[in-house]
Amino acid sequence: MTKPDISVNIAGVKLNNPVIAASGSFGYGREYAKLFELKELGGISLKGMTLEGRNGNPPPRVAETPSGMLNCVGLQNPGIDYFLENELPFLKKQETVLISNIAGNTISDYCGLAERLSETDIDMIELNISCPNVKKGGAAFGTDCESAAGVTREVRRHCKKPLIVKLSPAAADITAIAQAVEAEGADAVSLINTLLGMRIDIKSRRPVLSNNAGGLSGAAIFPVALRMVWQTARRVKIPVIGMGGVTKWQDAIEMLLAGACAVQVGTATFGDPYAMIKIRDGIENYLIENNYESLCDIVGKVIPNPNGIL
Amino acid sequence: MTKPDISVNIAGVKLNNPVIAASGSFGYGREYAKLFELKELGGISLKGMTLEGRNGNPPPRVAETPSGMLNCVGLQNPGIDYFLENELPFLKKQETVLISNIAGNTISDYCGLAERLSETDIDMIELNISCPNVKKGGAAFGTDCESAAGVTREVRRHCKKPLIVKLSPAAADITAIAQAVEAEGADAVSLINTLLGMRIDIKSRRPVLSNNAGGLSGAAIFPVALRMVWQTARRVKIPVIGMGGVTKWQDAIEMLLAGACAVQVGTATFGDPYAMIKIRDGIENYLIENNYESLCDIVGKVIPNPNGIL
Amino acid sequence: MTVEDCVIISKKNIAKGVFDIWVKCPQIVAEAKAGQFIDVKCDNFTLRRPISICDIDNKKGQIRLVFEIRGEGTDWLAAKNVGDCIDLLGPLGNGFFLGKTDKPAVFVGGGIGVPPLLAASKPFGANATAILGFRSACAVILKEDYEHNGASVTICTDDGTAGRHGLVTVPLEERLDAQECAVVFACGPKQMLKAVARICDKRGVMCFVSMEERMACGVGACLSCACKVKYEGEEKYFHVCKNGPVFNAKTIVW
Amino acid sequence: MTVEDCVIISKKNIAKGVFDIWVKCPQIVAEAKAGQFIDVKCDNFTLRRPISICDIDNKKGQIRLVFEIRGEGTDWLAAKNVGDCIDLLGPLGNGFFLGKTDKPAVFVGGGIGVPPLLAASKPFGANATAILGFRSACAVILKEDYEHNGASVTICTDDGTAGRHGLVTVPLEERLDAQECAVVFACGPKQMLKAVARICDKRGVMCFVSMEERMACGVGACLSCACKVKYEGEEKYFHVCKNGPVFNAKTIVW
Ligand SMILES: Cc1cc2nc3c(=O)[nH]c(=O)nc-3n(C[C@H](O)[C@H](O)[C@H](O)COP(=O)(O)OP(=O)(O)OC[C@H]3O[C@@H](n4cnc5c(N)ncnc54)[C@H](O)[C@@H]3O)c2cc1C
Ligand SMILES: Cc1cc2nc3c(=O)[nH]c(=O)nc-3n(C[C@H](O)[C@H](O)[C@H](O)COP(=O)(O)OP(=O)(O)OC[C@H]3O[C@@H](n4cnc5c(N)ncnc54)[C@H](O)[C@@H]3O)c2cc1C
Ligand SMILES: Cc1cc2nc3c(=O)[nH]c(=O)nc-3n(C[C@H](O)[C@H](O)[C@H](O)COP(=O)(O)O)c2cc1C
Ligand SMILES: Cc1cc2nc3c(=O)[nH]c(=O)nc-3n(C[C@H](O)[C@H](O)[C@H](O)COP(=O)(O)O)c2cc1C
Ligand code: FES
Ligand code: FES
Repeated sequence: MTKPDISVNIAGVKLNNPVIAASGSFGYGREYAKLFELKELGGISLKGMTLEGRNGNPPPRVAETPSGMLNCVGLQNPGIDYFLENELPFLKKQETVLISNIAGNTISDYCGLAERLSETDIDMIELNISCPNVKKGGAAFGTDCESAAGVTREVRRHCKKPLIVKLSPAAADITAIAQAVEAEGADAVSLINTLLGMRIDIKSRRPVLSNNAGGLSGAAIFPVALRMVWQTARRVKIPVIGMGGVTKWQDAIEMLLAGACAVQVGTATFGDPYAMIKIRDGIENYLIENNYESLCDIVGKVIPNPNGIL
Repeated sequence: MTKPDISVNIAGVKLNNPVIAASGSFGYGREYAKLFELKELGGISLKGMTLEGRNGNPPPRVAETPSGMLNCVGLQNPGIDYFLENELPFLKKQETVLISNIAGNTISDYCGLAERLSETDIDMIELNISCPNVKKGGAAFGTDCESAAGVTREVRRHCKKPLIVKLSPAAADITAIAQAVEAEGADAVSLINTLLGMRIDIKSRRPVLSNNAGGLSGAAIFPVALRMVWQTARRVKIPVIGMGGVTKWQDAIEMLLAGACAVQVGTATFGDPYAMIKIRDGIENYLIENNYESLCDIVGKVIPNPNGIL
Repeated sequence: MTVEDCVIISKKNIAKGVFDIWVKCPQIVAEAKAGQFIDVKCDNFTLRRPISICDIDNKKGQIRLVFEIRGEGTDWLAAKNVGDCIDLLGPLGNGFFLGKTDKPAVFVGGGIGVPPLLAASKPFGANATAILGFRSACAVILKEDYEHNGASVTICTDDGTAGRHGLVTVPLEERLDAQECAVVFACGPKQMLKAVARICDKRGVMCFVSMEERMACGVGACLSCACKVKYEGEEKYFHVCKNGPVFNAKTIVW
Repeated sequence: MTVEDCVIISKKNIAKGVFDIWVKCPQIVAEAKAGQFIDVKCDNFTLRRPISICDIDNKKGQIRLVFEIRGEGTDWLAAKNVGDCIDLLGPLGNGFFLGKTDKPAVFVGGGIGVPPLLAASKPFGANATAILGFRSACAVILKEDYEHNGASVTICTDDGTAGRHGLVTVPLEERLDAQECAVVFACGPKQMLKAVARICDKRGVMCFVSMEERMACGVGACLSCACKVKYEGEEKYFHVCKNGPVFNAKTIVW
């Protein structure tokens, strides 16, 4: 039997497979390149980048939770100049799709980043309007339609690369945000970023995280992410990249059935650095076992109950 | 040493301890009464009640998720008449605080329920404006301030019992809803109800739940619940009852430190029917080991980082 | 009903993915009846897993559970060994209403629906006829156990590799048409139960079915395991864990 | 760096809640150096647990881990027995930069910070002085192991039940003031490390500290395990798993 086609085309960019490393979990790829070749991945969404370098929040920056974790890294990154000079050359050689995840305090920060990245070998830009761990920018842009539309509109004007907008689950209605950014020219949406959570150390009585609260990721949030992906995929015509708790290949299949054309995997990599490779192989096997030729045979093919609440 | 005082007073009602069975997980108490005496509990929030009996959603109504579960029971209940005649007499004898969780399609449904229950031996009323599993009413009232305030205002007029309003985590800002219902005379708020989630059966390609989506509960949501309880407790003066994923006594202590004066426990009971008893004992032991005299020594006593994001 | 820590006394792998265990649980045994079930706590899972009581040994204070690996929970259970402890909640639900055991009764089981009927067939001795359906010869289980209890057993397989080729419904109809039968007890896939119910209904034979539904509490508190039944002229959701798992087939809205 | 399934070869309970295990991991051993750590996958936990390499047996392809039960993950690990497999990611981080091992060196360990220094002390033989602090006599671990490697060992306890009464800092100052010392290696509670760093700084003695921070990836990708250091005149967050766990004490912003 011929192998099924697990490649996917998102806004004109071809990914060899639908499994992408989620921003912030994979750095700039160097570390995990010691364990496997990065071209095994469909793509890498790089650590959130800002114009100027950022130091991020003080430690502790992580806490474990049932089937999940909290983080408040706070967009630590060396800034675009350092990135272009010291990291991009390495990444270019990896033969995988490179997605720049960008963040800013102001719309002009975002535009500046998009403009400069447009002149580079980056394949796509992911507009992060959903980081819960920084006071300015981040999620502030992602929770109401007007701001989300506004930043997308401006960035679109400066961005010559395919533009993905990464959505926040904190929005009252994530599908409305998705529609708003689609209307402003986003080429795709990715969702979800983390949910805001907290843990308290009952010995010290202090929050475990330096920032008091942080972003909840991992398997715990999968059902919420899946629901949002499904809702969103039915409302927009642009591709939807699903993420949030994808840990096993079965989770990825659920996301694809719900309408995601690709998945991002973050937290699962911490427990198992090979999680993404296993997910990719599991997707391929599922297609083979069900005699499907390509991902098109499953993307969005969930059969909902017409009388269901959603 | 004298035992610490773990009783708590909510809006004039005294609970022997701060552990309450969450609505929907404990029915009308009869079943678990076979395992332990119900007076061991601080109170019971009874299964959501409507004026007329409701049949609820078709099966399947539950799905397991990592460290959690989804349900779409859909407020199945026999209606208030049946309850008053056949269930309340049994409950009255149990020497525990009885909280009626009420739901409706319209404001007048809620008012009718509150009015009738005001004439009974029910101790408190919990206004459920946060059920994600029904099309009308439920969460529709709980996600914007105006509706939440509106229904609280009207019910307050008809309700002679202490009134708890149960909040939905789907609100864009749960603290705003809390403040809105406080302003309309709510005596306490309880939070959180379930988050909306979904699972898909990858063999049948159908959603696991008949309703497509359902409410996510259990340990998975604890960090989100804790964050919301903490945020809310700092914004309102009325008591906050914390719930969402409380599974171990340590979780309850975190909730109390965050500002909850009591906790409700739902999903944990399914895995361990004695979970609430263990949580109660764990709270008592924590007080003893730390030489505290009463719950007042811990409620709201978390020490946040002043530079934190929240 | 009680929560009991139970030691696994014996364990056999009786077919591919199917395990047969005896566990020591004197408190549960003290109340247990054929047709009831227990709810197994599986480490690190939120929900317990319901498994029917297949057999009861009152003297030894043990119950027998026969289960198939269907997913993560049953996989966890299958990894437990003799000497390990499992936490069971039970007995749950109502057992079979056996009626007069000196009258002929037919037991119709399909696949993993075969074990829940075993204990019920015992008191009927030679009055029991067991019609047991499986996918294939390699999936046949408990044949000797039914025979040991005195039942005359007919095996059916989907692929004809053992016993009769085809569904259990054909031998059931033959049996009912040939001889008197006071009651039929059935457990298995919903489609099978529905067919059995229709066959019995046509002939005016009393029929009890053991239903399955996804559960959370297992005790009747959470209202998860809904099953639609006709009740006082209306269609209502009853609950498999509390009102069942055994229902009079006539009441079920299929 | 590799992910390896490792069999536990031996296991000892060397103090209350403290376990000493040797695991077979030839691939990790092939790269491992004193001062590095591995990250243990604990079933049903999202995050791995970092444990320092206490000793390395190149011939047998084994590493030694000494750990204390501090919470759920280490509790899970402590329940593993000889013959069980654990999944390790490693070796991670940078080892100690030992310098010239024919010069005198002092090793200052506090509590569960004692094991991570053991392998580093080995090549120093009799040039090593180990000053090891514990809560109490019953918590003293690895004294014989350090002595076996040739080090002269001073034990301190908080309650005076063994060795000297009080903190490790007093004997450290005495030692530094009495004899020459090329370098100090320290691991233990942050307050202890800070004090040790100050003592060394005052005397111009090179000091390396092994730091701890909560981790997610363990490899440098997620930027969780931040540690503030002075770098090119600025204060920056470096990462314990990648840039450490061993840092030149001078660079740390305490
Ligand atoms: C009253 C009753 C008696 C049963 N008796 C037996 C028996 O004797 N032997 C046996 O092998 N099986 C029996 N089952 C089915 C058994 O409960 C399921 O196979 C088991 O729950 C699957 O769990 P899992 O974790 O392996 O599968 P998963 O698919 O991973 O389970 C996911 C969730 O779905 C639930 N679920 C999945 N399948 C079923 C099912 N068929 N019925 C109810 N819940 C399900 C699980 O309990 C769990 O909550 C019985 C079910 C019921 C309701
Ligand atoms: C580089 C390094 C080397 C270490 N070497 C050793 C060693 O050799 N022996 C030993 O006993 N311990 C060592 N520790 C500490 C050990 O990692 C923690 O005790 C362990 O992670 C606690 O996990 P838990 O699940 O038992 O505790 P929990 O408190 O339940 O853990 C909750 C979360 O917090 C993290 N955490 C808790 N305490 C610490 C800590 N002190 N440092 C880092 N993360 C923590 C856990 O990893 C987990 O993610 C080391 C830590 C680091 C960073
Ligand atoms: C440690 C950590 C850092 C993250 N940093 C970023 C980031 O810089 N930009 C971003 O858009 N998302 C960031 N995220 C969110 C993830 O990309 C992803 O949306 C989220 O973790 C849910 O996916 P998961 O459950 O697979 O981890 C981060 C997540 C984690 C755990
Ligand atoms: C099966 C089930 C039924 C529920 N029914 C109700 C209900 O009728 N009314 C209500 O206010 N909340 C209901 N809830 C929500 C719980 O009361 C609680 O808010 C939620 O489950 C979070 O708590 P937990 O994680 O401890 O379960 C239900 C939850 C479950 C799991
Ligand atoms: S499982 Fe809770 S009512 Fe049946
Ligand atoms: S733990 Fe990920 S960078 Fe250190």
